[in-house]
Amino acid sequence: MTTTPDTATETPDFTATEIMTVAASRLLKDGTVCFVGIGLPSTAANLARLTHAPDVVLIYESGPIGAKPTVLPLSIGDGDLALTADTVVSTPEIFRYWLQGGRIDVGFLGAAQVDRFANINTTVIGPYDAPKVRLPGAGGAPEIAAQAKEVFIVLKQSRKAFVDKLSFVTSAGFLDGGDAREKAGITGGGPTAVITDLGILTPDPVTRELTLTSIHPGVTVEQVKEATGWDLKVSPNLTTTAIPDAAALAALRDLQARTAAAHGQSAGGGEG
Amino acid sequence: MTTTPDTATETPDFTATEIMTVAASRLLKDGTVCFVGIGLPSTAANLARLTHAPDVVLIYESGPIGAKPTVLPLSIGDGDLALTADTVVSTPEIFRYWLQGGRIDVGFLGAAQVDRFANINTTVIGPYDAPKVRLPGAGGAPEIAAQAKEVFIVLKQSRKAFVDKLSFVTSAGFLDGGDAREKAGITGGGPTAVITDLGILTPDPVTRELTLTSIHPGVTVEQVKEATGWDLKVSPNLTTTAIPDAAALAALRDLQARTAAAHGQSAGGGEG
Amino acid sequence: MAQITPLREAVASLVHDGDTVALEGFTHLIPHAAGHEIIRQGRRGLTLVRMTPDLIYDQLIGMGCADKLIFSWGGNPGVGSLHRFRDAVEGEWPHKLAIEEHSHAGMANAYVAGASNLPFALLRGYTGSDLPKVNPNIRFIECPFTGEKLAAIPSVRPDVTVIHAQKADRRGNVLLWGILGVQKEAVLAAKRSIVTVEEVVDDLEAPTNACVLPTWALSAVCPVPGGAYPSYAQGYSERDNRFYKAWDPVARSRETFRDWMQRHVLDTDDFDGFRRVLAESMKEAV
Amino acid sequence: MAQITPLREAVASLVHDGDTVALEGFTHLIPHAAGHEIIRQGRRGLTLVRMTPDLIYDQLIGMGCADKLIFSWGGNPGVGSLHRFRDAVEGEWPHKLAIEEHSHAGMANAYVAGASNLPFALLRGYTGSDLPKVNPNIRFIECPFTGEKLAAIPSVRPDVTVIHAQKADRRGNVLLWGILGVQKEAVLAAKRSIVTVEEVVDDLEAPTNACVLPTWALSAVCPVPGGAYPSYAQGYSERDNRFYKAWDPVARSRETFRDWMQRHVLDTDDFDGFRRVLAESMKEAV
Repeated sequence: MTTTPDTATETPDFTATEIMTVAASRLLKDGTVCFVGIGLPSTAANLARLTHAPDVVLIYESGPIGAKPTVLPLSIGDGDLALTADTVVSTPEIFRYWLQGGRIDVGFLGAAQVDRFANINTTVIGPYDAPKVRLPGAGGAPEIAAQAKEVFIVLKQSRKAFVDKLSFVTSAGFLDGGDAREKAGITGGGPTAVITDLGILTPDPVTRELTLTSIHPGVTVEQVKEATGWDLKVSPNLTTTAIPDAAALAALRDLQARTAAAHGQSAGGGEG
Repeated sequence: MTTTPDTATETPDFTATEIMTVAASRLLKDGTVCFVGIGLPSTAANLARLTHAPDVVLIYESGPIGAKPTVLPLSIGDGDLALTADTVVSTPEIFRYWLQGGRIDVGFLGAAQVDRFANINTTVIGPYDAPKVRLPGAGGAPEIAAQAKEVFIVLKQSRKAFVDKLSFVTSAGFLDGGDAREKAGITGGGPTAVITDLGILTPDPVTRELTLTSIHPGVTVEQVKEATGWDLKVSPNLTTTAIPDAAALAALRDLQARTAAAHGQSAGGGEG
Repeated sequence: MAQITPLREAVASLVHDGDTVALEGFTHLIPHAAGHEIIRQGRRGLTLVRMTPDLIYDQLIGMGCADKLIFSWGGNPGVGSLHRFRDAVEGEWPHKLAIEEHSHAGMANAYVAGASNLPFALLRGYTGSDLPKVNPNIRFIECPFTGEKLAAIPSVRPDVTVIHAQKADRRGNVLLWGILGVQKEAVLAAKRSIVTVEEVVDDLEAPTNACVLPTWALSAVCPVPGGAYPSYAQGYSERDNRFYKAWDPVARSRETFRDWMQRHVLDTDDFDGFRRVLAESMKEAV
Repeated sequence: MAQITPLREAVASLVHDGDTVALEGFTHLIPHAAGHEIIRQGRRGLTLVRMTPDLIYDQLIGMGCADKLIFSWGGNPGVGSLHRFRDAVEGEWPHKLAIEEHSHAGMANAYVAGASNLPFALLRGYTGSDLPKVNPNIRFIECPFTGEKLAAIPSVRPDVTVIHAQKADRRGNVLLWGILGVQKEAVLAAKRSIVTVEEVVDDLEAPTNACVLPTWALSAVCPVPGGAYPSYAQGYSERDNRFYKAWDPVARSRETFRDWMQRHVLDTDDFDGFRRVLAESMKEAV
């Protein structure tokens, strides 16, 4: 899928996945300590590192701290992560001293499904005991979602993924909205952005309901609503997402080409 | 102080400290995993390693596992311990995975004072809040005493050290005797020998009261009783401690000479 | 002292029907060869434990070795689903698989607690998640000092843990490096342990603070060069991403899975045999 | 990001009167230079924390910097007593010193709990010991699964932790090796941290799984070559056992102690100055 840039200037074409990745990467500030999920989050985080945020610190749950992979890892424990890291600690240490220890600025997560309060399901579709679809499970997400100072979620937008009611809340967003998250005793700030291939959704400061606050160029509000399983609120101050600049796009494509050459395919998403 | 061997054969002279050290070292079987206190225990354990027990595994609380020091460490964290070890882990790991984990065969401890049930005081003499003598404190001993499969205690015998009633129980022996230790929920087997410069005391299998079961050559039972702050029980099967063989004595003296040359004195006892 | 012994003998003597078994590895150093040997020897009724069950667990489950799985993320890393795992949960094939499901933080802490001989692990975890609703082994306790609510889960204490590592020396001391995952904790949490290694050397040449498992803390060390394949061993081999991708269509149907397992695992004698037959079938596929 | 800064400035800005301060080290890498700087700057009302308070704590206590000590073993390793510590406890000189006393296992776990942002540490400990009778911060809780009784103590969460290490790179990443003690945990448990280092280098050349403290987890890195003296830094210096022995007679009397501290610490500008004056006074003694 290719969207057309909404300006008449000479900008390069880009795919919806590309603008999603670049938009997600832009949110990551230089010097941020980021706990990185595999797949789209890892792509966006490494793109940030290779462009505007050279001092972003990438932590993977398998143990690398300060990983600077030359290609995108296909799994959470690729050797390149270890070889380029400042140090590699055990997985228990990652979860105990670094995540639970309160040292993570941004938890960068993917998801199978989200709801309007940015709660995440990666466990089952259908009843837990007799699931229609058994998904991989929680992985590190419940504690990343709870303990990182803020959380970015990146996933493609569709009615199957953006659902009115999750079969299972694997990882907490804002639970039932309002101050439910704080009342549950969760200390991390929670999701501040859900970045999709259509736009960016951010939680309303009071109700904490995800609201469309930025729309990608060439996408209509109707398209976004159509791809959402609830009646999506749209910000009165809706902006248009900046188009990916040429340097970011080039960096992303280089990274993916290097990755494809190294792995024999473009990177998928998985732990393991 | 030199005791005279009780045989007329040609044996080398030896001091009371030497027979104590050699007798203590003999108790350590080859292949045993030993958590070593500094000072007398460390001397005895390293002597065992250099003589009859080359595969004894020495663990120090500062982190070295499988230390094979060429000279006696003056403190619990000497560099030689690290350089000769199979690996060096953190102090928390030593206490969590290795001691509490149930992997220690023998805890080898010194003590300031013991009582008849082999309870140990290294905290205070006099009231805790207004002590007559403030001793260094517990160190690793409470959990070594409780969690090692068995415990050897080595200290010089005197009325000041072998007291009827401890001011403070820092580390549990058999508490009030009988099955008090087990009833308190302590899982390790407890002290099986107290080795002194006069003899060897072992707990009665039922009452768990320390009983003189071996006396060093040239020492009288009266001398031992005189050096004990309670009415010391003497085993009807009292044996005489074997005199140190020439090889062990030579090894001990070599070790101490190397240590003196390296440290500029003979090794004292201390953590730190 | 660990016995240095062939893998077949180690599995025969140390892994029993009904055991709780953890074959750990975090992408890196996954003990595939040992998993195959458990399948070959036909173990049944196992409770399998692993943070990240992947292809070798898909195979163990699909071959009916396991009655229960304790885990926190089950997938084919970089590819997608574990079809045999899903079929066991969704379709009860080859039989019902009980699951006990945690988060990574929970599992990692449960291994640490096991290695520390504690009956339970204490963590800030699971808050707001539905996992405690479906897993009665996730409970909450109060801090005796602050009153804060904290999660408690039972320690993991496997009967046997199996890992793959880079090197052992001739006494059976083992060195691993790179991504360490929870392997050390999994070994120390277990009653018995098997470590397959790339090679046995005279001297480990380990850095001072390296991850070394002393021989006396292990049951068996088994030389199996390449025994992590298609996973990798840092310094020895690369992950074979083609295999992970090729596994997806094999595992999608019960029939292709059974045929593949028969040819590649049941009909081969050992991991070398598996690698030979696999090379043949990959050539056929091209 | 850690600031690479002179020790004097780091202590001035990061260590405040009334703070809870841990200067950790386990024989190896004891931050003596930083302790001297705290004395020079006249800090008061500190709660000092350390598993093994030794000479530098004797000095801090004798100079009246501390109101409280949390510890598990206080002595002059290889020599005997800490006379200033004893005088504070036995004689309330220079003023009363409150003590909170643990075992090493307790303290080590309390640092781990602090680094893990848990309010308390859970361990099998203190059973049969009188320590729980004199320390109300040792409590017991029940396992929610087995009913077993386990010890609970509050986490150690210092305001500032100070350690000495071998190397930092120019960004302030720190590498230490050899006997590690609880230094990593003590740093990660603290709100702020100061690391004195032997040298600042272009590249740490750290093994993959080495103990590295990333710059962004530290407050200040201060180059102080030999800053662990009379303790040692593996690969850089040897422990000066003579100093430990010489300390005993100095610390026995209040007068000799005060005079020594005046000449060697208060009247010197920094650790280099201390080393120079010490060399002079040792020459005099011969």
